[in-house]
Amino acid sequence: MAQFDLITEKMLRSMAGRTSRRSIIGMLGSMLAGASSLPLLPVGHANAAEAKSTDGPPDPNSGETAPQSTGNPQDPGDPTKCDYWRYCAIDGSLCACYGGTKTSCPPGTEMSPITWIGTCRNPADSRNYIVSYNDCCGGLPWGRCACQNNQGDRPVVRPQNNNEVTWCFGVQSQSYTCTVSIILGVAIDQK
Amino acid sequence: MAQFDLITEKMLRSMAGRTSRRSIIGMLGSMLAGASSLPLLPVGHANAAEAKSTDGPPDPNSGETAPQSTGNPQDPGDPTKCDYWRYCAIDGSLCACYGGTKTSCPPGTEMSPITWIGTCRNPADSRNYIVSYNDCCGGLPWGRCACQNNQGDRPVVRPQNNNEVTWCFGVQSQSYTCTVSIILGVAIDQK
Amino acid sequence: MNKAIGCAACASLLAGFSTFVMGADFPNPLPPEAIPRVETLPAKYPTGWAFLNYAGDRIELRNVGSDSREVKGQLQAHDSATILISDQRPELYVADTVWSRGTRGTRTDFITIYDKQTFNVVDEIVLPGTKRALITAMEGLTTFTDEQRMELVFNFTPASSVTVVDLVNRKVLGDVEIPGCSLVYPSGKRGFSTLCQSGTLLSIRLDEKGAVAGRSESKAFNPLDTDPLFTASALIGGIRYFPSLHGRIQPIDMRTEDVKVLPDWPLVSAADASGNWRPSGWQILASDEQKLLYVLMQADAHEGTHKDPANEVWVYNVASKARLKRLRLVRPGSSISLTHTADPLLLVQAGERLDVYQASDGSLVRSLDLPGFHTRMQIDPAR
Amino acid sequence: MNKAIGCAACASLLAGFSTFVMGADFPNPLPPEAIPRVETLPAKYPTGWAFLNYAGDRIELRNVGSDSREVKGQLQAHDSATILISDQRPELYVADTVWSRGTRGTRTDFITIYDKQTFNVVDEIVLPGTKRALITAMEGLTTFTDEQRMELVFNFTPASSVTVVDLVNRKVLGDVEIPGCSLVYPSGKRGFSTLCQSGTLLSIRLDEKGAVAGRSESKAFNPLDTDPLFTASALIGGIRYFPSLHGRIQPIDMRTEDVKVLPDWPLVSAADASGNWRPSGWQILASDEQKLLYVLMQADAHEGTHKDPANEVWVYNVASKARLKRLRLVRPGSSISLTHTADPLLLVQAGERLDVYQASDGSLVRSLDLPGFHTRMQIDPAR
Repeated sequence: MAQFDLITEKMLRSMAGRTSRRSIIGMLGSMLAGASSLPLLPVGHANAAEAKSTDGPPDPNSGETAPQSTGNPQDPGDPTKCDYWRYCAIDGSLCACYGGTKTSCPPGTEMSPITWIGTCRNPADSRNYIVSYNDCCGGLPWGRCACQNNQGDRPVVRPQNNNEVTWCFGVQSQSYTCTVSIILGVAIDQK
Repeated sequence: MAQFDLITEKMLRSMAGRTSRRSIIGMLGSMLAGASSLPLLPVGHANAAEAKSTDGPPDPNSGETAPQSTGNPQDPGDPTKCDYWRYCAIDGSLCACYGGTKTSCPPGTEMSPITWIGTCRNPADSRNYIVSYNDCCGGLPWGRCACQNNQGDRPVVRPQNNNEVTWCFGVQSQSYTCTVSIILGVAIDQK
Repeated sequence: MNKAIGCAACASLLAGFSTFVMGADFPNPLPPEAIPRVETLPAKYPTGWAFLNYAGDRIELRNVGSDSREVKGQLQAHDSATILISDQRPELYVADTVWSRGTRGTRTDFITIYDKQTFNVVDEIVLPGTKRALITAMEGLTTFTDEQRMELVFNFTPASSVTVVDLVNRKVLGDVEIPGCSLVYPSGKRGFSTLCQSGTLLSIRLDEKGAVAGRSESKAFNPLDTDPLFTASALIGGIRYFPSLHGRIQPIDMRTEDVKVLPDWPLVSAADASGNWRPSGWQILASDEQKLLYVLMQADAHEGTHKDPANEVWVYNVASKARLKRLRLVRPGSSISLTHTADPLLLVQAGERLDVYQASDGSLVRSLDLPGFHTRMQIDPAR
Repeated sequence: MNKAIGCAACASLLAGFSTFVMGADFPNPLPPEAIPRVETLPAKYPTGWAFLNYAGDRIELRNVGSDSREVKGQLQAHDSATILISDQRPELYVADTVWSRGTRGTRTDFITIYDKQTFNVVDEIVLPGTKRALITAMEGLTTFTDEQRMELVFNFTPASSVTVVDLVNRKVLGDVEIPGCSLVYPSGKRGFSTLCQSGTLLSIRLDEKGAVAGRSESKAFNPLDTDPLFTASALIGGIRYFPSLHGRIQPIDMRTEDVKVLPDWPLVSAADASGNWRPSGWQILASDEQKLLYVLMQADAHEGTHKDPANEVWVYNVASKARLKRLRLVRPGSSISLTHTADPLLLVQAGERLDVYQASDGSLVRSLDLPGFHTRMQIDPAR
């Protein structure tokens, strides 16, 4: 584990440090090569197509949060819904429902630089993407937009592939608030 | 208020001290005489008759807590339901749903000796009873059996008749858990 | 195992197929995404935003003015927490109480100072004596005075007092005893008024050090035995309007130290008397920039219904004391507020919904969910 | 006002009437009631009681063995809290984590010692280093060893270690580093085993001071890449049984320091292979006094379904490795446990329900509500 953590940590630290993404993907690639726990099958429940449209005003009396969209046809789906494709391995609350976005933390929270990794298939371009699930920490959690997707999740014996761990390390408070999903690149064996 | 609190406090302290109930009711009587905020009307929504029976086993798949009963025909109703007659002025959670009873606190909590007072009509004997609503404190609150009955509740300017105040005084923790209802006696002008 | 091999097989098949698809629609993959980022908020919040205080357990900043209906951010709260929103400084002030072990252990009362844009904690002011009133979050528990230089915190142990806090230098200045009185409403340039059990209003003038500089008490005007005032109020042109349980409205002029209790008037006309209409709910009334008064009204009211959700909102011109409109709600509401704009939105908390109406014509614009909400709400639209 | 008079009138009328009624039915009023009282629990809990751990946020002691379906009491919990129930001492041990300001401020990890009968806090042991693993409450985060004289707490920072706590003298004895390994399972007389990323099992023997007295590592047997073991297990006659994601069962003999990894065997026979049955859920298996093994099984399982609720419980004789029964659940379940009696009840957490079945024939006895529950449950029946 120590070794894997070193890689994960170094990778995300360096990412935070704006260094070459290539090298990161490279590192990941080698790491992933060793971990065939990453599924190459389409993510059945991540069929984001329906959850997409924002055309027309929502029913004024619906009580629902209006459908959101990424605005990018190659990144289809609603970032406030569990079935958005890149959430295929999120077990937790979606930051997009707490004042953050699919990739950013809500105001007043802190994003953990250490995290765990999943692979999700993008239904639009049929590519498998390596996704970093970063927890936002120190805010107020209360179960809004709670998702339980476990694509590629593995028992905690391999923590970097486990979504039950509170990934709030290297931050002021280790109290979990919500989770974002950041695309790191395409799974190496698909390039 | 100072005066009222003195009475309330002294009364309940002395009650806790097992002194003569008469004197307590007496004190209350004089106190209540001055406070015509105590309703003498029947408690419409405290019709406990239906909520009573425990005959027959509940539906095994109901998911409901089985109906409870006081076992006393003169004290009809289900102490785990908001419409039990003596809860006519409870705004809070019922201790009978947390491991306590209609008159006792759940394990691990502490009952506040200082409290507020209501008057509820018992549909079985048509008497108006003076009820002391004691908060249990220092435990775990989470909204099970939350009731909002406001018979005789008054704005906090008269705190001893207000059910929004956390009545956790003279206890180790002032954190609210749930509320019990203790009969102090019959409203003086009904004896 | 067999299964794993099976997967590998279909995976390679898929790979072959998907290569073709990729080429066709999206030649390039999505690029790697930005480094970790935390959202920030505008220095001046849009008028369509509002703070929703979930009974002091949780505070949510929500965009109620757009169909996106987004949550913009949240502030933690623990027990009867109240929020004050400054328009003098880029700060928010949350008065709260925690215990060192959750619901037990050492109690700490404190004001957290948040940055309005980042929601980061700027500072904290601990309130001495663990005496802050633990009462369901509502008006009168805390207030600004002295042009937001001071915050006043109501204490209840059950003895009553007020803690005076200097928000500029972030320190506690002292306490003012107010035996037999409850809650704080700003009055005069620097001071407050409080409602007393004797039916009077006690007004306290403070000096710049937060010490009592003057004290005056009104004649008794609040009939607690027969028809007490609610403690919720609406401010119109410096005059504070309190409704009574049976439907009077009581204006009090708090603009100067010389606080004046003005003549009351009825919300319900003789013509409507038969309907037994009374004010009822939690945050029971509101006012807008047009100096109109909005009151939650409940038909067939009787003893014990004064905190029930109400079916209608009645709109008054306080100058003419005339009712201008009756707005019927799509579902009974408990708390109301108005956005601070020329053409305001009427916000109505109704069970697990926040219904947003056009105040002008009472039409429902949208309805937001309040998941898991089962207590009382205090609504604070952005200024 | 008029209304008030009206009331007074009808009140006196009623008074007249009710006097008659009283005389008729109940000549005497209900007596004044007892002085303030707090409930206590029996020294030995009935076997029909169980602790329900709501993902470490809240712990509830519930009577699941009777149609009263009562809540008997609750213990507060904050973050990934786990409970150990002693049958050597009248105590409960809850390992928990709090922050001085709710979700921020100074972090404290601690074990609260509760009296089993009063639920009062007897004592508290603070765990140093703020390193306790914050992982959804589950088996392996804490355990007893040394006949309940010691508690072991798994730490994750993300470096792995185990804190050894003396529960008798209520003090921390020290830490054991377990790099690359996770969770703690009691093994031998005084020690533990832990699952390592290399696929091995590391076993640590402790001396009476909690220091490492011996250390042995198994050969690699846990294929993390292809078919890893779940971390949930069931204990039968000192042998611990771990299911794998694809449906093997792996027995490990942890009775002595000389821990033995025994041959695995399949839960799914060739005949059933087509159904793609796999273990799935959270607290995924249980055992009873008859040495039967109960496993939550899910049809049409595939990648990512290993924590989904399962439709059936399959019952095995671990001696013969034969499946004895298939129990169909009234609704898919995520966590199961068995009461500790000759004729046990099968407890199944299924969404916001706790379904109680007769283990012998799989008939539903009752179903309890779990209001507001939306995460994962750990069930601990009373012993």
